[in-house]
Amino acid sequence: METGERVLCKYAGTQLKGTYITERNGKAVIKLDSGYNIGVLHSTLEVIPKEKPAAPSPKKIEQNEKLPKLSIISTGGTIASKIDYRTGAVTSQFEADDILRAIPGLKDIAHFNAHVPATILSENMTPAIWKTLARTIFDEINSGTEGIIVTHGTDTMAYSAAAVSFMVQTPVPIIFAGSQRSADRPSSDNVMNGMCSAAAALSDLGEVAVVMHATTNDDYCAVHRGTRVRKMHTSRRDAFKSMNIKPLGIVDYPSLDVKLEDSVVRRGENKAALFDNLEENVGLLYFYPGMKPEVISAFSGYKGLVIAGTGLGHTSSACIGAVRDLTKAGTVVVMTSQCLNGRVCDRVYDTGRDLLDAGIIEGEDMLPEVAFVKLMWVLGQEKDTEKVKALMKTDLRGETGRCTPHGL
Amino acid sequence: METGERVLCKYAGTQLKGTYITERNGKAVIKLDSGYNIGVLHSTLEVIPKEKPAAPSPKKIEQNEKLPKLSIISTGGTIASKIDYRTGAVTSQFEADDILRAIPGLKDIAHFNAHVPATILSENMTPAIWKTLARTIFDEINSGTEGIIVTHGTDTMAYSAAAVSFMVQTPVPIIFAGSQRSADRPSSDNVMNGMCSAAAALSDLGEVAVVMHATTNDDYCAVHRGTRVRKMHTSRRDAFKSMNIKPLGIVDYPSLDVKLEDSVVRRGENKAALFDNLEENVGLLYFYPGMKPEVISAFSGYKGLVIAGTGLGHTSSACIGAVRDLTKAGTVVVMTSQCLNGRVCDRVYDTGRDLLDAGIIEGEDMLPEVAFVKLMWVLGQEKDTEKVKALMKTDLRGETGRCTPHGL
Amino acid sequence: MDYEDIGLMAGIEIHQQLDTKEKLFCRCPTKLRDVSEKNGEFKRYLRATESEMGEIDRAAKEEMKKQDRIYTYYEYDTTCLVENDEEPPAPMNPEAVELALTMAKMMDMSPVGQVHVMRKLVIDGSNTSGFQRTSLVALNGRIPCIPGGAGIESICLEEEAAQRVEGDLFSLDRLGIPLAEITTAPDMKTPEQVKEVAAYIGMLLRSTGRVKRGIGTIRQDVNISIRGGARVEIKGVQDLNLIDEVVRREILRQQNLLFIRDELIKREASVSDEIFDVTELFKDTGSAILKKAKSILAVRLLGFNGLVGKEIQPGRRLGSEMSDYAKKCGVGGLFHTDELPAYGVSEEEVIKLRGFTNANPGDCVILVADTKKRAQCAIGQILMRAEMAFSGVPEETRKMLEEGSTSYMRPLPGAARMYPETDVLPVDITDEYWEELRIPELITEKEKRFAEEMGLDPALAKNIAYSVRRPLFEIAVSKGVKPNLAARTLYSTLRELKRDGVDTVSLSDADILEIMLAVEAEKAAKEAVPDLLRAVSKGDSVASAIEKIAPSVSEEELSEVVSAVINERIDFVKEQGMRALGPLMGVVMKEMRGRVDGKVISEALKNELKKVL
Amino acid sequence: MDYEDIGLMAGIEIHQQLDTKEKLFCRCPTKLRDVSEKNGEFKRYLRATESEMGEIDRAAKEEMKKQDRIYTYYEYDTTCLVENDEEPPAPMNPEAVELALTMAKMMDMSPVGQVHVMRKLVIDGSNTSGFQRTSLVALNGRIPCIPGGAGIESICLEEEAAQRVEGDLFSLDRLGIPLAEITTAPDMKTPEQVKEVAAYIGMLLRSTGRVKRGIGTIRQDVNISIRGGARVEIKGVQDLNLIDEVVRREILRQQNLLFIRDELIKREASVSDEIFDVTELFKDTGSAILKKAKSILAVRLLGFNGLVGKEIQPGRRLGSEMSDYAKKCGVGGLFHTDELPAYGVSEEEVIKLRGFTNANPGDCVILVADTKKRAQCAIGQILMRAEMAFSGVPEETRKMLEEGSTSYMRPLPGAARMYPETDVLPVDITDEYWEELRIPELITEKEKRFAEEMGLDPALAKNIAYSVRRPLFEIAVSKGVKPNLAARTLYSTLRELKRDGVDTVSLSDADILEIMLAVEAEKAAKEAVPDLLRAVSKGDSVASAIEKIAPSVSEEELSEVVSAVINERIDFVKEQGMRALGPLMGVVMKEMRGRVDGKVISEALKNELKKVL
Repeated sequence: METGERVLCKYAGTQLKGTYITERNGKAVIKLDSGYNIGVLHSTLEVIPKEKPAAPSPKKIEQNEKLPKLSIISTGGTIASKIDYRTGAVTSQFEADDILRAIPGLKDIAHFNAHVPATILSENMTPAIWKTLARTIFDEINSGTEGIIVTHGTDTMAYSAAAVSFMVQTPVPIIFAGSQRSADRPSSDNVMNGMCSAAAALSDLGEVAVVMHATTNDDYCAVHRGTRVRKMHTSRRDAFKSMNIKPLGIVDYPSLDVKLEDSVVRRGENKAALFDNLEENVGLLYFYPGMKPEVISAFSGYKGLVIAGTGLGHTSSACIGAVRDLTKAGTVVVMTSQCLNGRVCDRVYDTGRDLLDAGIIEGEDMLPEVAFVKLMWVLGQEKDTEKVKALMKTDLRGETGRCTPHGL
Repeated sequence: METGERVLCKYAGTQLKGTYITERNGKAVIKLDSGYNIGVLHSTLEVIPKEKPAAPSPKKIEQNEKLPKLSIISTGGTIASKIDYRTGAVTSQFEADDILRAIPGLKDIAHFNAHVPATILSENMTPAIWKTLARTIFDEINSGTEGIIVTHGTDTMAYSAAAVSFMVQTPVPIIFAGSQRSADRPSSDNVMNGMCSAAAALSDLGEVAVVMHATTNDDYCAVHRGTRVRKMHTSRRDAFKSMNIKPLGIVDYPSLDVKLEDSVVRRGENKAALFDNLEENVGLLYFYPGMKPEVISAFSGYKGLVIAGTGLGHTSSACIGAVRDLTKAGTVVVMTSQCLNGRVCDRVYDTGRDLLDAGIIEGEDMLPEVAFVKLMWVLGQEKDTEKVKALMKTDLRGETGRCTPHGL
Repeated sequence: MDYEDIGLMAGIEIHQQLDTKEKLFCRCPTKLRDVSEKNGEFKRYLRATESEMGEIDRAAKEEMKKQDRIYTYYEYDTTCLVENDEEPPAPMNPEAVELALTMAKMMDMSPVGQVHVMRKLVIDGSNTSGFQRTSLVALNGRIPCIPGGAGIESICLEEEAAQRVEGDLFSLDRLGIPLAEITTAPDMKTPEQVKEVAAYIGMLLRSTGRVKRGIGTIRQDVNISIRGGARVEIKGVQDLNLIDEVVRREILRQQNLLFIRDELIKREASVSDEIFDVTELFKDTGSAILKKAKSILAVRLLGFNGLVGKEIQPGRRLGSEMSDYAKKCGVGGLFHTDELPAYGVSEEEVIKLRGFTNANPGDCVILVADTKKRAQCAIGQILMRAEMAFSGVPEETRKMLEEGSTSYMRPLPGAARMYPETDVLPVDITDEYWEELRIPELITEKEKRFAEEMGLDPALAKNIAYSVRRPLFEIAVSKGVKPNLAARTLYSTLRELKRDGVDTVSLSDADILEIMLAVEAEKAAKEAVPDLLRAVSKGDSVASAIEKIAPSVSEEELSEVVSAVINERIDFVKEQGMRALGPLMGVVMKEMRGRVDGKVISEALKNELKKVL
Repeated sequence: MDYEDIGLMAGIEIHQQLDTKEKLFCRCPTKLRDVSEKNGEFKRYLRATESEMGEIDRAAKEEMKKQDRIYTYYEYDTTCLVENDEEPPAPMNPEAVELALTMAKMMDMSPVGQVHVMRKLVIDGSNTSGFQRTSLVALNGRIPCIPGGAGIESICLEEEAAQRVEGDLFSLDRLGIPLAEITTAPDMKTPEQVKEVAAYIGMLLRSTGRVKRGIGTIRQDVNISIRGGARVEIKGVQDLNLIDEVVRREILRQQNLLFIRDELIKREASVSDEIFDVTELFKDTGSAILKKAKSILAVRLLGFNGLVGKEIQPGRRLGSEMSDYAKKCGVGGLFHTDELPAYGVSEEEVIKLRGFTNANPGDCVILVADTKKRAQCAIGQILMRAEMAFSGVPEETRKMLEEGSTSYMRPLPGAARMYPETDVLPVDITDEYWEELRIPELITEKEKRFAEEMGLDPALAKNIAYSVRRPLFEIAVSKGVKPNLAARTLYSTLRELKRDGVDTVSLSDADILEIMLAVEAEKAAKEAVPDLLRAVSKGDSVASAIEKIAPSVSEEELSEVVSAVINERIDFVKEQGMRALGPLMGVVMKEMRGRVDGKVISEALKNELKKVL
């Protein structure tokens, strides 16, 4: 039986009309005409011939060419999710155009050009897709777009925003947006996030940013720098938080007023440039008490490794030998902290000094994930180890600051 | 030359008297009589015989036996740190008694019994030391103490608090305390944290908790449940935060008033019991985009592995095979989220369902670090895989909740 | 009225809150809180989404007319991120599934092989997600309460919605409490049968002993149609005693709408879609509403004169129906010439209006006053409803008003508002599971058994059988409490204490049981039960209450008291002999203040009297 | 006074803020903010800690007497977690190290081989950490300004403390600005020499062009002792003109204290440690302070009568010294019988007090009023200071008062308050590094060069050499601006504009330079410079200012103007001949409003006149 076929279900002494949906755990799932799905034995079903309804054909979205031009680049994610009938779960299979259907308000504020370089669940994001994404964005910038919205699953959105931050030098806003509650529910955050992203993409910003709910209310979105943002909750709307800096600004909803901090990079400050080389042979390792040195040695042969150490950036003394072996063999090892907030400082305690001696680079106040992406990128740009070290400690895209601000 | 020897430094046309401290980068470090240290060539120094001053012998601390009895168990850490002359850095070499000297107020609120099962920098904490620590604590409880203060380095304090939470069932408060700013500075947080810990250890609490600054001010400490706390800043005083629940209470400073939430386990609710078996062959793995399956396979042979996945608890699809191989071979794999806040739910997306199918256990709303410690402990108690799985999903020490509270 | 003649068909839907420990899709308790106990709040918008089939439900579309309503939700210490729509739902509560299936089995239904949770679009704000989770768990049963029995089409297990505090403000404590929705076939042929079926199902549900009790915990919806009319669903009939009246009034309404239809056709009436801006006309009006309005629009219903104002149900006219439709746009209502001049609108203004709009005397003119945007929306709704009048009765969901009349809520929802809840895995109902489900005894059977087997007075038997404390009654009896003591304590005594202002709700089953067992163990006299309950309700433990109020009395003590009482009245005793027993009983009873059972005192008195006489 | 005779030895310490881009131990700018710009605050306690040698410093101990003071700190957008004592310090700012070593080299000092950063205990709240980070960078130099020269003992590189706003409230913007501390040997023999050395060092530091300027950016401490006296350090002499007076007054103070010492010994005076609670005695007193005090304590200084009230310095008595010591306990001050009756205390009360305390006429009674705890603490301090009077002059750190007298701050700190800053790695100073350090030209040399080589007027040469804009002057000259134009613009013109209320601070070096270069390129007349500066200070760009005020004038245009002026006055011209040049100059200049240089006009006029005549 095929999905969408009309069926008659003879069961429990009644005859129920419905539509065949899928098979699940050995049962046939049918949607009754009352709207309910039930799972029944296949043997209870009879196909009703010729009653298969035509799938409603969605109307083409009319766009207003007089409005400013924005680009929507879709990689998948729940801002544009649909149900997968195989597992019954939500997957990302929309085309970017469908976002305009899901968020009708968008077409009143801009004229959109859409690209779909990938349709993946964001946990399947890879450096290879980052390259494609970066190139797509770069081409759009060159074609004269006012701003870019990248729709992206929230799982790895922060990693991708960091990757694009390094790979694309941009004169226009590149806004990552997603939704924590899928687009198939009336309460989805996709509408507000989408509208606020468009407002941010038209704003005076000249950076890569993530624009998502700032609170659990539908009141305003925060604009987070792509190299300073982290998903800090599995499911809440306000999961994304700026780490170690204040957000770059906010977008009020529904007014869509954009307020940016004085310190942000402005539209047009940078010229467009693409640096899409990445060294993919880089790892990220989370230290834990009792870790065996072999866990570190498993990364031998890697070009780079970021360690999320404890506190100011430590591993156990027992692991330092393995770290030294890695650096001696040419792996660039960067130390960050699993505290996530604050700055690594390996000059204060014995272990830190020993780690410095073993060749690690202090990752300053970079997030482990951002240091990981940056290391891929730096190793993709530069082969000389000393230059790599210097670049890792230099602020390139706002990913690290010379001072750690108080009061966050 | 020995540390403490009196020397005459002939340099720059003058003769400076001082005390020899150590050697550093090929130079002799001397403390001039003005108090300044300088590094000079060894050749400029002459020993002044017989002028070596006797090290001042610290007075013995007098304790008031009429006050309630508390136990201080020291493992090291900056609440009791001293300078290491070898590297010039701060190390933990105090004995527990020195804490009473560092925090004179303590002796006015209790009569202390001190134990020093370890003097380590906390990044060197191991499961083996946890066992010793748990036994020491258990013995103290049996000897009738009113409460326990464990002084601990902040790097791995949360891990240790979780470990002791599982290993020791306690009728009295077991309070972990440390300091983020070392005891050798007038601004150290050790005094306030120490005093508040003592107040918490005398309170009506019947749980393992971490008591540290709640804000950057010297105004009050938060009481965090040992299985719900995480170090969230490398260096700030208020680095420790309760995750996914509110703190158990606060201790006001300097009044030392303790306010506990209604929901806390009370003093005497549980009987003392020791469960000090730990399966040490357990790992913790942080997933990242583009992770090679081999990184997961490196844990084959482990009894348990906790993965900190993305979002609701995901790895890339490419990694699922490696996870399946591990579970088939008998490794218990628990999924947690690198978001840290919120609950893992692998029923929503395809990848999650595939991971469930590959045999992972959802770690609910447990912190990755806590799940890691709990898995060690559960595997130490129980060999049957189904029972291990059930225990991992059951709330044993407040480490997971059936509902995720709003408003944190 | 000959209901068969008019072709009455009626069915009901019963929504019953289940008394489970936890909610249906999270692990929060199913406890209600007072609004003053809220400990947080948040605000959200809701938007209709397309179903899996690519359509937007018509009911949802209607709600969307009130654009950009922001809903506020109160949070409590008993609610969590699932109610907040900030966390995926937990698996369906097995306790609720088991209870719903038990109900199904009691009604002779067949379970579905695999229960799928659906999302039913509800964007009136009562669900934070914008949908209600619901699942069809069993099909096709029958109950025997009316001649020929009534078919039970389905039982669904749903989550309860958030409680509306006021306007667009909701309380999250109720959201997610499991709800059984039982839908009958349209088998009822008279208003009285509707009432009987509703009462029977209510009894049946309560027989499980695991449903919520009290106001709002059970709600009936009624589906009614007559020949030539249409299916209309009336929501939220909470009072069983009104249900037949509701049916009668709906019959009346449908008959009147059919009459209007026929009249309109006869008159060759029609609806003019020409819209007149008449704001200027009313700039000096005596009507406050019209005077302050930014925009007043008018339309003509040609040939409708007199029909818009015609009563179709007590207190309801065709105009009221149109007004209900118009209100969906946020306006306060409408004026029509059938009711004017009135409400401050003068005769002269009506004439001017009719002149301005070119209305004939047979036409009715309708006015709407509000902002231009809202008034335009409302006019559209009014024209739509006016057109519907030509086909008689629209299919609608309606809301019961106080006396049993109804007002329009929204169109009947279609299948398009249902789509799968993908966050919850389906639950397989195996044959073994179904077989093992135990059917509880019906309350009606219990009532009989309590009277016949336990010897309770029939009225008391009925009362205790229907009582909330009935499960406790059965436990108490099984533990050796005499049925009469148990029934009187749990029904009569508690009732009286409550009437006296005692906080009987705070009395736990365990405490009440302990008191009754103490009586049976002769540690307290049954006369002391009210005082004991009173003390415990104030926070005493049972043991301390017994100690204070009814300390066990030694035989010695009792005989001392008895002797004293007799000796003080020795002349009377000598005079009356054993007849003194009665009067003396009262004196001793008072002296012992319930500490000793009456029978024991009587025995002791008898013995002592015998000695003395 | 014969200073040699009294054995005067004086040295100074100079604290100079360095004008580096970033702070010494973090990367924040060295900018000061207004208190109103604070964007956060926090509160902390500080406690004295033991040094690495196991001692607590005596100065720190004294501060600890004011127990549990909570300090408040204001944060700014220019401060970070390092100032908050919430993050380990960054490595020492290499720019600051280089600058301090340059200063050392200018004073012919030797650098230390390895610079170690120390923590110097300071728990008065001015350092969030409770210590000031300081490092000894060079030793043993000499400067030539007084006969025989003055030895420079050391130069330390320190972090500046937080600025006290008021009480225990501090502003974090200043904390961490690099500070060079230059300590001379006690080589100065007269007050005037002290002033000369201080002035010379100030000049030397400013010669680097990289030190902060303005109020509070340089502070002098003076160390003074006379024979028989003791070493006293006077802090915070900000006005160089007062420094000799401070020295003179300290000499006077030490002489008077020695006199008191001798007198006490002669009188066989002593200090009684018996403390009297005299609170009751003053319950009806006319002194508001005493009346409201919870506790009033008294002690007797036997044989001190008259000496406590003796003036030892203008405005200061021995009693003032005791009062300073007492204030460390938080009390407001003290009363002593040498000054009573007064301040509302009556003659009668003094008699009662003397009676109550059994004081002899030769004794002095001291009163302290406050809480009991504070008063007791204060009495202890007073007794301690009274005992010190028997040995003359205590070693102290003192604070300068407005006119040059001083008050007690704390004991001289010892070595115990120094311990290593373990969070900062030592810095090796290699021979190569030292060799390569370039010594800047001294301002005195510049002054000479500007006058002699550049031909500036000597006064202007001096002014510009000492001016903040001197580096710009040198740059301008090197870029071709004539020294005279540059000097007048940068010194005289800016000064005048400032006097006229122009915001000269907002004028950037680049803009001023651009204007001067425009004059040299004859794009603007030098007469237009003030107007141009004025315009730019208001926000105009230099280009647009020139365009508006001094658009370049073509020769043609000029000659037209000149011709017109001459033709209008042709009679006068004919009459006066070339003598008309002077008067006509003024007219043309006015016409051209600074758009053309005077010389050019003069030339053009001459030519035109010649033609006409």
